[in-house]
Amino acid sequence: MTRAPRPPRAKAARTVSSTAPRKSGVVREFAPADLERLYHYMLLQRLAEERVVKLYQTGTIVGACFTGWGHEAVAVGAASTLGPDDVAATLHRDLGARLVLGMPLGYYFANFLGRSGSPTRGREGNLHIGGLGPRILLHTDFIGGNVPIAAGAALGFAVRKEPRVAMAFFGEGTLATGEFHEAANLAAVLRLPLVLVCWNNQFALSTPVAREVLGPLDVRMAGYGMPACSVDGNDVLAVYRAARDAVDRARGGGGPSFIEGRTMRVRGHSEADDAAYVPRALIEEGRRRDPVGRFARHLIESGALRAARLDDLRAQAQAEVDEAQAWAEASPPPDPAELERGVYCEATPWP
Amino acid sequence: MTRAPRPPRAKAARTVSSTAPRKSGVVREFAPADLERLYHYMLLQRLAEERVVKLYQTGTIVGACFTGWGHEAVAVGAASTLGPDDVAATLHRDLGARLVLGMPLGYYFANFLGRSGSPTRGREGNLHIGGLGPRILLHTDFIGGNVPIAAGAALGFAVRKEPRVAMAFFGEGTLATGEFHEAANLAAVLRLPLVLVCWNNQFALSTPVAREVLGPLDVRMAGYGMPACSVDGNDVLAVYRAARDAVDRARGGGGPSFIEGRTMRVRGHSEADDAAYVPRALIEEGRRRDPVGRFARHLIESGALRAARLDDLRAQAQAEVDEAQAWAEASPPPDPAELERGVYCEATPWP
Amino acid sequence: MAVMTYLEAIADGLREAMRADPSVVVLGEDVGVYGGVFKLTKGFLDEFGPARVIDTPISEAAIVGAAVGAALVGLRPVVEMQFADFISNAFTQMVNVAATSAYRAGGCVPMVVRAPCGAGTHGGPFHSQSIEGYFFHTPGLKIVMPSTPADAKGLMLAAIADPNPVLYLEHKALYRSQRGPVEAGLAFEPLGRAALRRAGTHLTVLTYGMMVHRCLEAAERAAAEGIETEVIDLRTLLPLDLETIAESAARTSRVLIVHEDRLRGGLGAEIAAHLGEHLFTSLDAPISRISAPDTPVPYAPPLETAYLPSVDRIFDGIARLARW
Amino acid sequence: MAVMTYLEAIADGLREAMRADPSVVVLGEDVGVYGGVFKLTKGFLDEFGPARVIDTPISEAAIVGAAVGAALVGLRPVVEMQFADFISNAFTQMVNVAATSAYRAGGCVPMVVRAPCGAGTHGGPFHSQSIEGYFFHTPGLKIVMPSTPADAKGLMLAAIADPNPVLYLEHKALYRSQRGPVEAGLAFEPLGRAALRRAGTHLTVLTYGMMVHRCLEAAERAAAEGIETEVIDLRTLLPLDLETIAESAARTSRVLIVHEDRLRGGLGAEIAAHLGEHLFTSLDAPISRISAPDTPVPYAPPLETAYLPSVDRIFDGIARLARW
Ligand SMILES: Cc1ncc(C[n+]2csc(CCOP(=O)(O)OP(=O)(O)O)c2C)c(N)n1
Ligand SMILES: Cc1ncc(C[n+]2csc(CCOP(=O)(O)OP(=O)(O)O)c2C)c(N)n1
Ligand SMILES: [Mg+2]
Ligand SMILES: [Mg+2]
Repeated sequence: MTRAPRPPRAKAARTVSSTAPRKSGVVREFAPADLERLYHYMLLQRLAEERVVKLYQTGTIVGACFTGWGHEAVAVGAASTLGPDDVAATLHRDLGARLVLGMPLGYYFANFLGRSGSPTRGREGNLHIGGLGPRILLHTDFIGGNVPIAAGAALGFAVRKEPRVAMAFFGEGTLATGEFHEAANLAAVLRLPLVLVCWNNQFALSTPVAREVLGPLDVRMAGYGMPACSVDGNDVLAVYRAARDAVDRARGGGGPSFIEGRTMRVRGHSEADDAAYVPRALIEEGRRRDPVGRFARHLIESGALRAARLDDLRAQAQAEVDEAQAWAEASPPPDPAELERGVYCEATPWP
Repeated sequence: MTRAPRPPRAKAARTVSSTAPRKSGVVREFAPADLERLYHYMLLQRLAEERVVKLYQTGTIVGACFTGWGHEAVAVGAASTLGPDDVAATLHRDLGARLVLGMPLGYYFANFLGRSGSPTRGREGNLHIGGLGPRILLHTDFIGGNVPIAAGAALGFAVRKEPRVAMAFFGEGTLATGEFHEAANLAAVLRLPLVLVCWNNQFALSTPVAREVLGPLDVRMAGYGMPACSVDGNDVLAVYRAARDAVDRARGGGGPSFIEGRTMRVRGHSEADDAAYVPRALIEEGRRRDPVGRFARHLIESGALRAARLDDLRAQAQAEVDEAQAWAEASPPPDPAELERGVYCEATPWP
Repeated sequence: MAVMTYLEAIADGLREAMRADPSVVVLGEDVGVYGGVFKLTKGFLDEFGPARVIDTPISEAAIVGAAVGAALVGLRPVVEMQFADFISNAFTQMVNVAATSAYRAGGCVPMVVRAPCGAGTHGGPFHSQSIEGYFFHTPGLKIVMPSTPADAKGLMLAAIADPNPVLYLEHKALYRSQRGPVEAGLAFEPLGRAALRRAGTHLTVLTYGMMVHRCLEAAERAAAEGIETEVIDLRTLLPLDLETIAESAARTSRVLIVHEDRLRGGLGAEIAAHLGEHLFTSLDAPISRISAPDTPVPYAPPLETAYLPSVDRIFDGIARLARW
Repeated sequence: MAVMTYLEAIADGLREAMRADPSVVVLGEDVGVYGGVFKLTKGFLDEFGPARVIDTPISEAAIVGAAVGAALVGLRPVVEMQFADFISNAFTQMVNVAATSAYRAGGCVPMVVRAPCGAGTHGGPFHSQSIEGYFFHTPGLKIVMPSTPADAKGLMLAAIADPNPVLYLEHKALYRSQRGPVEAGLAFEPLGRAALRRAGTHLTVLTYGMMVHRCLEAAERAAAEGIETEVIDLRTLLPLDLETIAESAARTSRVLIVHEDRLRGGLGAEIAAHLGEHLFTSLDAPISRISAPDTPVPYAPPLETAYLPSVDRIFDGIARLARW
């Protein structure tokens, strides 16, 4: 398989001097660099998706276009608790998680643009990137289908007695699927080091959560025999704390956990969907609770960051987006001669 | 499709004079005839299965041989709460339920013996009889697969606004399956008139319940957003009461319910399994709690029935078994010329 | 006669059936409030109400299984798979439960599963598949795939009328690209009959779905070179109209099979094997097949274009065979 | 060389692989404490421990999906389906996830799914199926089906060694009926190579699985009548050894394909279509197929016997073809 050179990696924001005016609990709990890193990735997801939406609206991107608007806190907060050897099975609203796990932003654009530089070499579209080396597991479009895969990775760690954790991301509608159920149950019974991270954005396409599953998600999942909690999914620190506990528990042999991050899908299911079926009030309220802006305000009010620094971070993220897009656009479209290559893996000698 | 004549129907025991020596609550709650009917079907399942085991051991029956030893109270108690227009999706331990719903006992023997007289015309084996006209839904061997079918029947009743109920029978291991989960969840979300009856016999083949699903089954199922309870599955009246409430609720538009009947699989998974993996103590304790003998004792002690009457009932059931077996043995094996017939249903004019 | 798109014609057939019989219901993900991801059931909820236009959770296995149960108690459910690809989640209920009901227990399961399939819309590997190859092997199922608006409506009505489970394949790329006259009312198009789309004497092209249109275009080009191509639209893929197929093949003595689905184990294999065995002495050239390659469906336009059998490839196949 | 049953040979291959590499693990329903419903993994739990011999809940989709995930992080999982029939519950993970991994993302998924299949044991419609027809159409999968103990072991080792998902079909009726010599140690039998079971000049019989033995018996009978039949055991069903197949077919110019699976859309269709197209001029008779009918597998002995291709039917097919 021919592979294009790797694009520039997302830059983790450099540490700031922690001589901020006022100090608060947050600053004591988190190093400023960590807070910046969280904000950086949330912002990067937001700005990258804004760019992709533009490219979709202008017809440069074909097919489907999904964004994770409002899901940045769940994606970044949860993924940031993973260690260097941990893995995650991501889905369609968690770009930030992939970036935290080291996916070069250029891959994101290259995949949307169907360029050979993407890890899928143009064979997959939009956000459906996966199998990114060791940390991001194979993607599957089948809602619920990525959870058995994450459970299997966790099983692999358990078999090898490695202190590693697998995390799976998905939405609330996923709880209705048989594959999610079987995998969550399997993980509970086998006490696998798995963390289930659910963004509850209130809708599964046009279907409100109450038409997908009844009752509180955390209560339902506790019934599987695993610790389950529900947090404000627009509060990146709340998500971080819940995920940290779950990851620690998994790593310590305590088995799987479930985390619901309550949020709102503030755009259509995809960019082709005007979400006319969603009460405007819900969307406006969701916008007001926008996790990115909210975290920015929180960082300033808590004295963790100066406003000027936020502007630097935005400029830096914007530059990364430009650079990533440019890298992707410079990557050639796949060669049709490649069409039938790589259906099978080439044999590696065993044992 | 050529069909053999219908075999004799299981005789519901005739009413007894209720001038029993002592009276108790049970006698006040249930008419003697109803108590006799419950006992009759439980005994009929037991005696019929004893006969089939003999036929299997002597090689007259080929393939697999399953029995519902210890599951008679769940099968008969739950099915007896169904009205004349209600339906059930049965499985492999609930012969008594099929008998209550009107399946001629001859079909049971004919199916085990692979005779043309069975509704499956020898195409299915052992207990895998289904699609018995209106009341017993199509059988499927796929564990969990009968629950979507039952949910669909319930959906049909809801669409038609008919006051009918669908019941599904299954074991505790079934709760691990994706099909069970999707169907139970669908029924909860759509508030379908479905009653889920689970016999928890502690093992799924060799797998103990704790290796199939964690935690109390009723708590887990309550998480689906449906009323769920757990009763002594060896106490036919306890099962009956729980099922009656669930059936009434379903018929009244209250949606689905889940009932766990706690029991024990006192034989191997199939007759080919010596169940060496099951602690003997569990089996002996299960035998002591045998629902059939226990109900007989209860009927006498409560003054509902005289011992002599029990002997009559046993003799009558034994005669029904002999008659049913004879009927089945008189039914010819299927004609190989039939092999390719009936793959499709013949067209019925529509609309 | 009204002129409709392929999508409108499917909806029209479904609507007519629901008007004719209250036991016809629609169920699937986002079919109600949203009207389906392709808006095919738009307005159905208003006309027929939530009891007959049923939004379900994301549960393909339970949706198809529930349709089986509903059919067993007298409904005629029409299930929508949001995309054909996702039907793999319901494989057990399709091939092992619904399809075997009649044979095992004599129980009729009149149900239709609509599956929006096919490539050409940049959907990538899981929103572009042709799935007939997975179901063609199953006894007890019927499979239809219309290529024109008139057939789309007629076959939908016939599928609903049929007492067996019918997999109704609708090609997404035809939804709005195909327009044509459609009869009003209950205009049935019987199952099991192929349609002659173009008469010819030199060779027979057997095809279905989106490829019908590419084959007709290629046939026109061939005509310009003096090759008279007969083009047959299979329409019903299971059971196949072997009579019509064999009659044409015997007459032209040359057969080209064209389908969008992958080659290995595709429908073309069975048709070629069948004709090869039964028309051995009357064939003047090897039965040829043109199809997609044996790979998943790629997303990037250059790959997707190369993946789909093109008019050029079909024309070359026709020319080669005619000259053989 | 030790003499083993087909079942013992499969277990021996699996055991040798687990001894050679700690990343080989077994998972499935009742594979540990119980040793599997056919007792194939009996003793494995004691030798390799619960971390490598994993009893799972009844969850075929999650079991196969978990195997994919485990393979992605470096294990070589060997999944046991309790019966091949139940793999339909894992269809999505098999054909859409495991099989497409390499093509979509370059991710290797070295895993084996063992599927006890086939009729003849009075299992009825859901404990007797041949499933290769459903998976043969899938790019990215490999499929093997041994007919002898030596192949059973060798192909198991090769399947585990392969970096792709391999569906390993084991015929229940051969488990204890077939005995033969089996080499000790890591005696690989490479994938993708058919085996010549009997040399002949008048016609070629292509078959696999349990039918190999019936074909050999029929060939012996034919020999008594002066018909020299070549019998080829495909062994690997995907990818097919088209070279060996075509060489023999071209040499004998007559081909009979025999399989237990149903006719329509079975492997025979693809092989016949392929040979018919590429050997058109060198065939002296129509390529014929013998298989089970297009029905579910019935339970009652008289029906099940009529369902399975018999030695008589195969013999008649050989005779008819030889005289053609
Ligand atoms: C098995 C399956 N069925 C249906 C779909 C189509 N689909 C894609 S996303 C989606 C909604 C998912 O809802 P949720 O899990 O809540 O995630 P969200 O999109 O709301 O973030 C559906 C139905 C799919 N991808 N897979
Ligand atoms: C989908 C599926 N997987 C596996 C099997 C094999 N199998 C038949 S019964 C059984 C155990 C079922 O356990 P449970 O639901 O507790 O019912 P029980 O047999 O204990 O009454 C299994 C695994 C099956 N029939 N279907
Ligand atoms: Mg959602
Ligand atoms: Mg059990």
